[in-house]
Amino acid sequence: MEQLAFGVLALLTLGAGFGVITSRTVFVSALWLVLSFVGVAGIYVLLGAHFLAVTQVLVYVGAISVLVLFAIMLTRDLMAEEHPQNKQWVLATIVAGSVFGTLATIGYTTDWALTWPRGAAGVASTSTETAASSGLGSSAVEAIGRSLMSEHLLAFEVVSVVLLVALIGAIVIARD
Amino acid sequence: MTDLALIGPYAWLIPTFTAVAFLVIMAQIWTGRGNRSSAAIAIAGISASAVMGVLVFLGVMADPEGLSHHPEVFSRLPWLPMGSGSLDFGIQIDPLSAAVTAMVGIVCTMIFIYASSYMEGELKAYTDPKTGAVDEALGQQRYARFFAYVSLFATGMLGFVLASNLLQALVFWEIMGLCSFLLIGFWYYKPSAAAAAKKAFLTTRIGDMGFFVGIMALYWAFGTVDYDAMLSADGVARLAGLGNLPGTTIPLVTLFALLLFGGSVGKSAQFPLHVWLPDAMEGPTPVSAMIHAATMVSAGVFLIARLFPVFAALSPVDHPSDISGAMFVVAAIGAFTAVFAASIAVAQFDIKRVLAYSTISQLGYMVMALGIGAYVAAVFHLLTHAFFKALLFLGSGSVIHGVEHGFHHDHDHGGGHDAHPPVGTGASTLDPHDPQDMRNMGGLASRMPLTFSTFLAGTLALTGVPIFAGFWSKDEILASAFYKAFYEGETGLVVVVMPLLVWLLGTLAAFLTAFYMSRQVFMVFSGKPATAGAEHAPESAPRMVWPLAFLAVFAVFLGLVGVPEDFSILGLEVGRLLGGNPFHHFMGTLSTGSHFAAHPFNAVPAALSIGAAFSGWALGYFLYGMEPEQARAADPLARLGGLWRLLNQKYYVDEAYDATFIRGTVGFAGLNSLFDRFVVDGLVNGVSMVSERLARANGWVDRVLVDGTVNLVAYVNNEMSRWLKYLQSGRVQQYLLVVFLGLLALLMPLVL
Amino acid sequence: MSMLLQESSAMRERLMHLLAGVLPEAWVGTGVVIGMSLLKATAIVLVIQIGMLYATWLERKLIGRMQDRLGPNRIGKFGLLVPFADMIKILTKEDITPRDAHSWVYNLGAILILPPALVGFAVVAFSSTLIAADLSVGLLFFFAIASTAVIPIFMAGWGSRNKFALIGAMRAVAQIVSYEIPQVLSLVGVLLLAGTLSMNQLVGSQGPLPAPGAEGAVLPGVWYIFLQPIAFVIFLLATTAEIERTPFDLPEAESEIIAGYHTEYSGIKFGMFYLALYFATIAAAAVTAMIFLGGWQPPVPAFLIPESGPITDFMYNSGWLWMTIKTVFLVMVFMWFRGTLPRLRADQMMAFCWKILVPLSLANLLVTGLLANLLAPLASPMAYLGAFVVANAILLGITLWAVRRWRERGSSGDFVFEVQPAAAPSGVGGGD
Amino acid sequence: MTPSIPLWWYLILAAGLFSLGLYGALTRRNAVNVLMGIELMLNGVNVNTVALWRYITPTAGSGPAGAGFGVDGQVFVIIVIALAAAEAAVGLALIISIFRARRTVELDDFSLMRG
Repeated sequence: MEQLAFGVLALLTLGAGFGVITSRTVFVSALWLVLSFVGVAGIYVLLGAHFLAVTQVLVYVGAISVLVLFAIMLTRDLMAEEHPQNKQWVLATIVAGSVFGTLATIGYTTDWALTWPRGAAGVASTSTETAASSGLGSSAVEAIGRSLMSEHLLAFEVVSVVLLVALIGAIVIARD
Repeated sequence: MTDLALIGPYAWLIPTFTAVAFLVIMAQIWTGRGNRSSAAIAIAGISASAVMGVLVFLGVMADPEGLSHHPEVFSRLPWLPMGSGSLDFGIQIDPLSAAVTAMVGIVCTMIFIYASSYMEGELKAYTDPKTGAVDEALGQQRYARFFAYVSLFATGMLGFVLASNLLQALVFWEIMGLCSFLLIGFWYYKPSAAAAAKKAFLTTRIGDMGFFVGIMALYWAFGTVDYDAMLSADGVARLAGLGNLPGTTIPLVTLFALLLFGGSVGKSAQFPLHVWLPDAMEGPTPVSAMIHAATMVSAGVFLIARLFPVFAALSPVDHPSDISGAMFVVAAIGAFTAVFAASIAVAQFDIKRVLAYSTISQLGYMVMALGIGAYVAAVFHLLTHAFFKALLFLGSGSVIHGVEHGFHHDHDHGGGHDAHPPVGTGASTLDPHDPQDMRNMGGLASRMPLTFSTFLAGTLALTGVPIFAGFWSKDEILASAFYKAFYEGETGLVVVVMPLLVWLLGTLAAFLTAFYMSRQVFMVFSGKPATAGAEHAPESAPRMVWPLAFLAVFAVFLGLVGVPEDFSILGLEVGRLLGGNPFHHFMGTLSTGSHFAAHPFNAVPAALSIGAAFSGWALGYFLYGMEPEQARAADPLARLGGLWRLLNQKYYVDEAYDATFIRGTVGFAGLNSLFDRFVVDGLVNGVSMVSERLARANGWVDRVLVDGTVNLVAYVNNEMSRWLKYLQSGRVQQYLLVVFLGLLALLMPLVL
Repeated sequence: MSMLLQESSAMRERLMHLLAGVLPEAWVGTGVVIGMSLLKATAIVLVIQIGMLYATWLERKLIGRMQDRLGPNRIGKFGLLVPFADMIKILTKEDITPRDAHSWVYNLGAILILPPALVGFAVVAFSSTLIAADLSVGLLFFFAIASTAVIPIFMAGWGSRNKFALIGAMRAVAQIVSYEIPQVLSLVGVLLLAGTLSMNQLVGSQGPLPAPGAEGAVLPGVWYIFLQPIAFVIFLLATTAEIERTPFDLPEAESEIIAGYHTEYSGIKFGMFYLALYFATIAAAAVTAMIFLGGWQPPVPAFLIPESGPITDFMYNSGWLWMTIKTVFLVMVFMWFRGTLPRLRADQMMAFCWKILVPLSLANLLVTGLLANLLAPLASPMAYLGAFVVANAILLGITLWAVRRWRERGSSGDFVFEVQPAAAPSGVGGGD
Repeated sequence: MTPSIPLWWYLILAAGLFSLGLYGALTRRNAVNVLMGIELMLNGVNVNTVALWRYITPTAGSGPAGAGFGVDGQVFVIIVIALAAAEAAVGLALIISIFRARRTVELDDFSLMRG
């Protein structure tokens, strides 16, 4: 069952990603992008990070894609199809391909010190009961909130400031 | 009696009041609305401080010994956190600081009130002496500025007295230095005033350098400059245990003490550095009064008194008054200064100058008293002297005021009175319009009765005529010197000869004091007026006279708090009234816990000093009182010839300094310039000539070899860059590509 | 439908037997899960479908009455069959795809417009037991889904290759993205008080009856509309904008841009948008009811509910009834808006969002946070109520005062809705 | 949920996303497209993070006891997402302003810095 779900989602994600980089129309590739975002959200669900999934949808699908689409609307003559790739696409294919090869090999050959499925202390059974009291599944919201407000407070604050700066900066830059 | 626990926590207000006054007046000036009200503000500030000071003083009376032993430090706040502890900013309250604070408060209040009337000349439109341009407002601004300065001055003194550690003390000490500079040079458009200000500043600066170095040395050696850490019994013990200066037999503590003493030598104008004080007369008279009586010069003595345990560190605790090396120096300088200055005062004509030298000699008195360990007597004299010297200065100011008005009244030649006061040189050459020259006065007793009576009271006090304040304090100093010399069992040069010396010189100084003061009184007040100015001199305004009267009361009666218990009837009476020798009881304990035994009264020194005083008066009357007119016309002492000139020219000290230091510096500079011109320049030229030759040689090398190489390099670069420039395409994506190529180069080894 | 969900366990058994015959062992579990989800979904969609049909009918009736008309009254009694007639009409229309349109995007847009509106219902609790998926992030989930609605709109606008469609899409997206901010911000206050994101817990926290799995009655135990009136108003307005209903229906402003992003659509594709609009309306109404009007909670104070007995049972089982009533009421409120309020100008719409709603919701959040902290010790509903009502009243007062000041200064007249014949397309003067 | 999926599946998926994004960022002419590529790369990284958290350090950030599942991985990803949002906003703003100035978003035309 899970393999099935993963297969579908992986196919969705990667296929959409492929669409992003190949489609001749910017708008369409933006749509592909949205699709692959959704796929990633699904992957998060598989990994038991429901809150992340929701966030992914909210932020990437709901916000970033909209930004992208707006940018397209504001910068393109709309239906224009152009030759999407520039001259260095051959070299790029090699580089990207070998990066993928490297990462994949590393990911596959490395003997990861897995604590799950073998299960670390207290993690062995990840049924919904234990999950309810933990950072797993959809009940992670509270845990995440506490963590953000306690041990990751600094990062939290810094990111907030960065967001504020980006907000103001974007307005200043884009204002004519 | 107020309770110190109640009043103490608010003691920080004492310097704050005046500081606030200063700030307010400054604000007035900046906003251009300084005027009479400024004086009111200043007076309000200082009188508030005075009231607080008196309250604190009363509070201290509850338990003087205890407080002397363990001074209370109120409103500590960490100020300079350094290394181990932090240097706290605190208000230290013990009998010494309390008494001096009260004195300063009262005297300064009087001076301020006096000044508010005395300085009114400033209120007139200000005419620039050089350009003659008239500024309506500036006069008022200057009037306000004066009171701002004096307020700050008072702040400095009060803060200094109440400071709880040396560094804090130094801060306020320097504030005082600044203010003295500003005030002495208040009429900066008078070259003499400007010069005097500079002189005062620089001279005291020499002493301050010693003071500052002393503080740093103390901190280095001792780790703290907090009074209560430094002056407590064990603190002093540690100081004494510091050992000797490496390679010498001089104990470190003695060295520190002497360095710190340098500060007081500067501030209270002891012998080598006394020269600034007489010139400080260039400032407005109230300022002179402040500097001489209440603040500046007392600060120096106060410093020694405050640090007395350090000076006495090497003498046994039960005998804090034994003379240590440091104290020996102090005593010597003090004694010398006392006689030295007194002798100069004898031959001065400028009324204020006489008083100035008298101040110096009185300070010498205090210093030498401290030097022989007569701590109580010294402080006692410090207090009494502050009152009657302030009285005398204000009195002289009132006299000058009057005489000047007399001149104006006689024939109105322009200018305000003190706005352009003629320079009181006091030189033997007589300027018939100098309102400060005693030879232009005379017969003022009838014309300025109040001034006369108060001035007389001050003089009697100063000359140590019995019953008057000065007598008791001065006599106590002489008495304790005498007692040390003959009754305390120790032997040895330092311990016996020094007190003896001090006693003899002190008596001599007392005689001289009586003489020159009587001379002054007779020259100024007796006989017929010498000039029109004296002829028409009116009595001063009440706001100037009443402070005199007030101070006169103190000048007369303050001494009674220090009457020796076993002094004949009076002492017993006072003792019965105030309980023993109240001042001695009040001041007699040190922060080390050691107590000064009050010496039993001895008739010999008392008789001698009384004798000296009266003989001084007698001589004065004989020379000047019989027919003052011709005494004014030709000073009888002039018959002394050379000695007279020597005294009149103040032993040519200034000239000596001029000849040695200043000329010396100039001459040295000239020498240097010669050296420059011939030796250095010669060298330089030679070098340049040689290097020119070399350069010619180099030139050839340059042209052929170096340039060749350079051009070659340039050429190579050029050719290379012609090819390499294609690498920088300005295409972000290309760069990114390269970046990831590099990344791959790093990652590949991991997989392969 | 309630049957369907409540007996879902029995259903699962039956389904498993049924599948066991067809599928290999390994896949049965999967099949059951998928099957059950499908069944649930179908059930929901059916109900919503019917609800939607009669929502259209209701809207016509209401608007008709408001405009002194009878509204539909021919087909069937009270025109009850009109919706079906419409459906038939729409289905039988020709299905056009413009020649220059980007056919994929164009058609996909029409299809994808539905899911965002529908999926939201997954977390809607029709009663304490009647909820498809009681996610503990339910609320967030709802808004995440709702926020994806902009994508199909964009697709429609861009795909149909029509200036008006594009402009409509841009407007719609700008509006939706902007109004999401006050919408969510106004909720944060409520979440602060409720301390949960799960719909059921949220509802349970504001009524006499506890939510299943929640121990005891949870504070504050009052409908949040009383605790957060200002938040409610903000949320209602923002939601109206989110679902592009009047007065925020600029994207379809027929007098300016024909029909906005679905100008080019006809037949069932247009029907899709039509459906989506009403689905969104109902969903919004349902969520609003759950957040602010205490969802399936009976509108009776706790002390009126006895320990046991028929009344209690009724109260516990009649959640769906209350929920339906409240939802319908809110739907009618939306329609009432449409019947009365004129359409805003684009700039007014934006200014209203950014210059009034956002600051106000931030202020409300601040106040709520402060109060929630201060009142934490005294944990009685009444205390909460009093304090919050007062606070909100003050806040409202300040806001109105500020708005008036701005109007007087005219510094930001752009969100002052005075009559502007030139620009106000509906020709009706605005009332603020 | 029983872990029937080996970790490396996720890792390879992440690698794929990353490489696709990289290719896009490297080759697309349109600046907006490049930005999309970067977003894809970020997503790849996020997937990687979450997977590794889930499989290797699931208990990280679950409080002192270390019992139950932690949230560190998720928190990191959330932070990354926030940064991605900021980056997208600024980047697109830049693109728009550049477009205003140059009437183009072709990266190849932005080569003022060519040597």
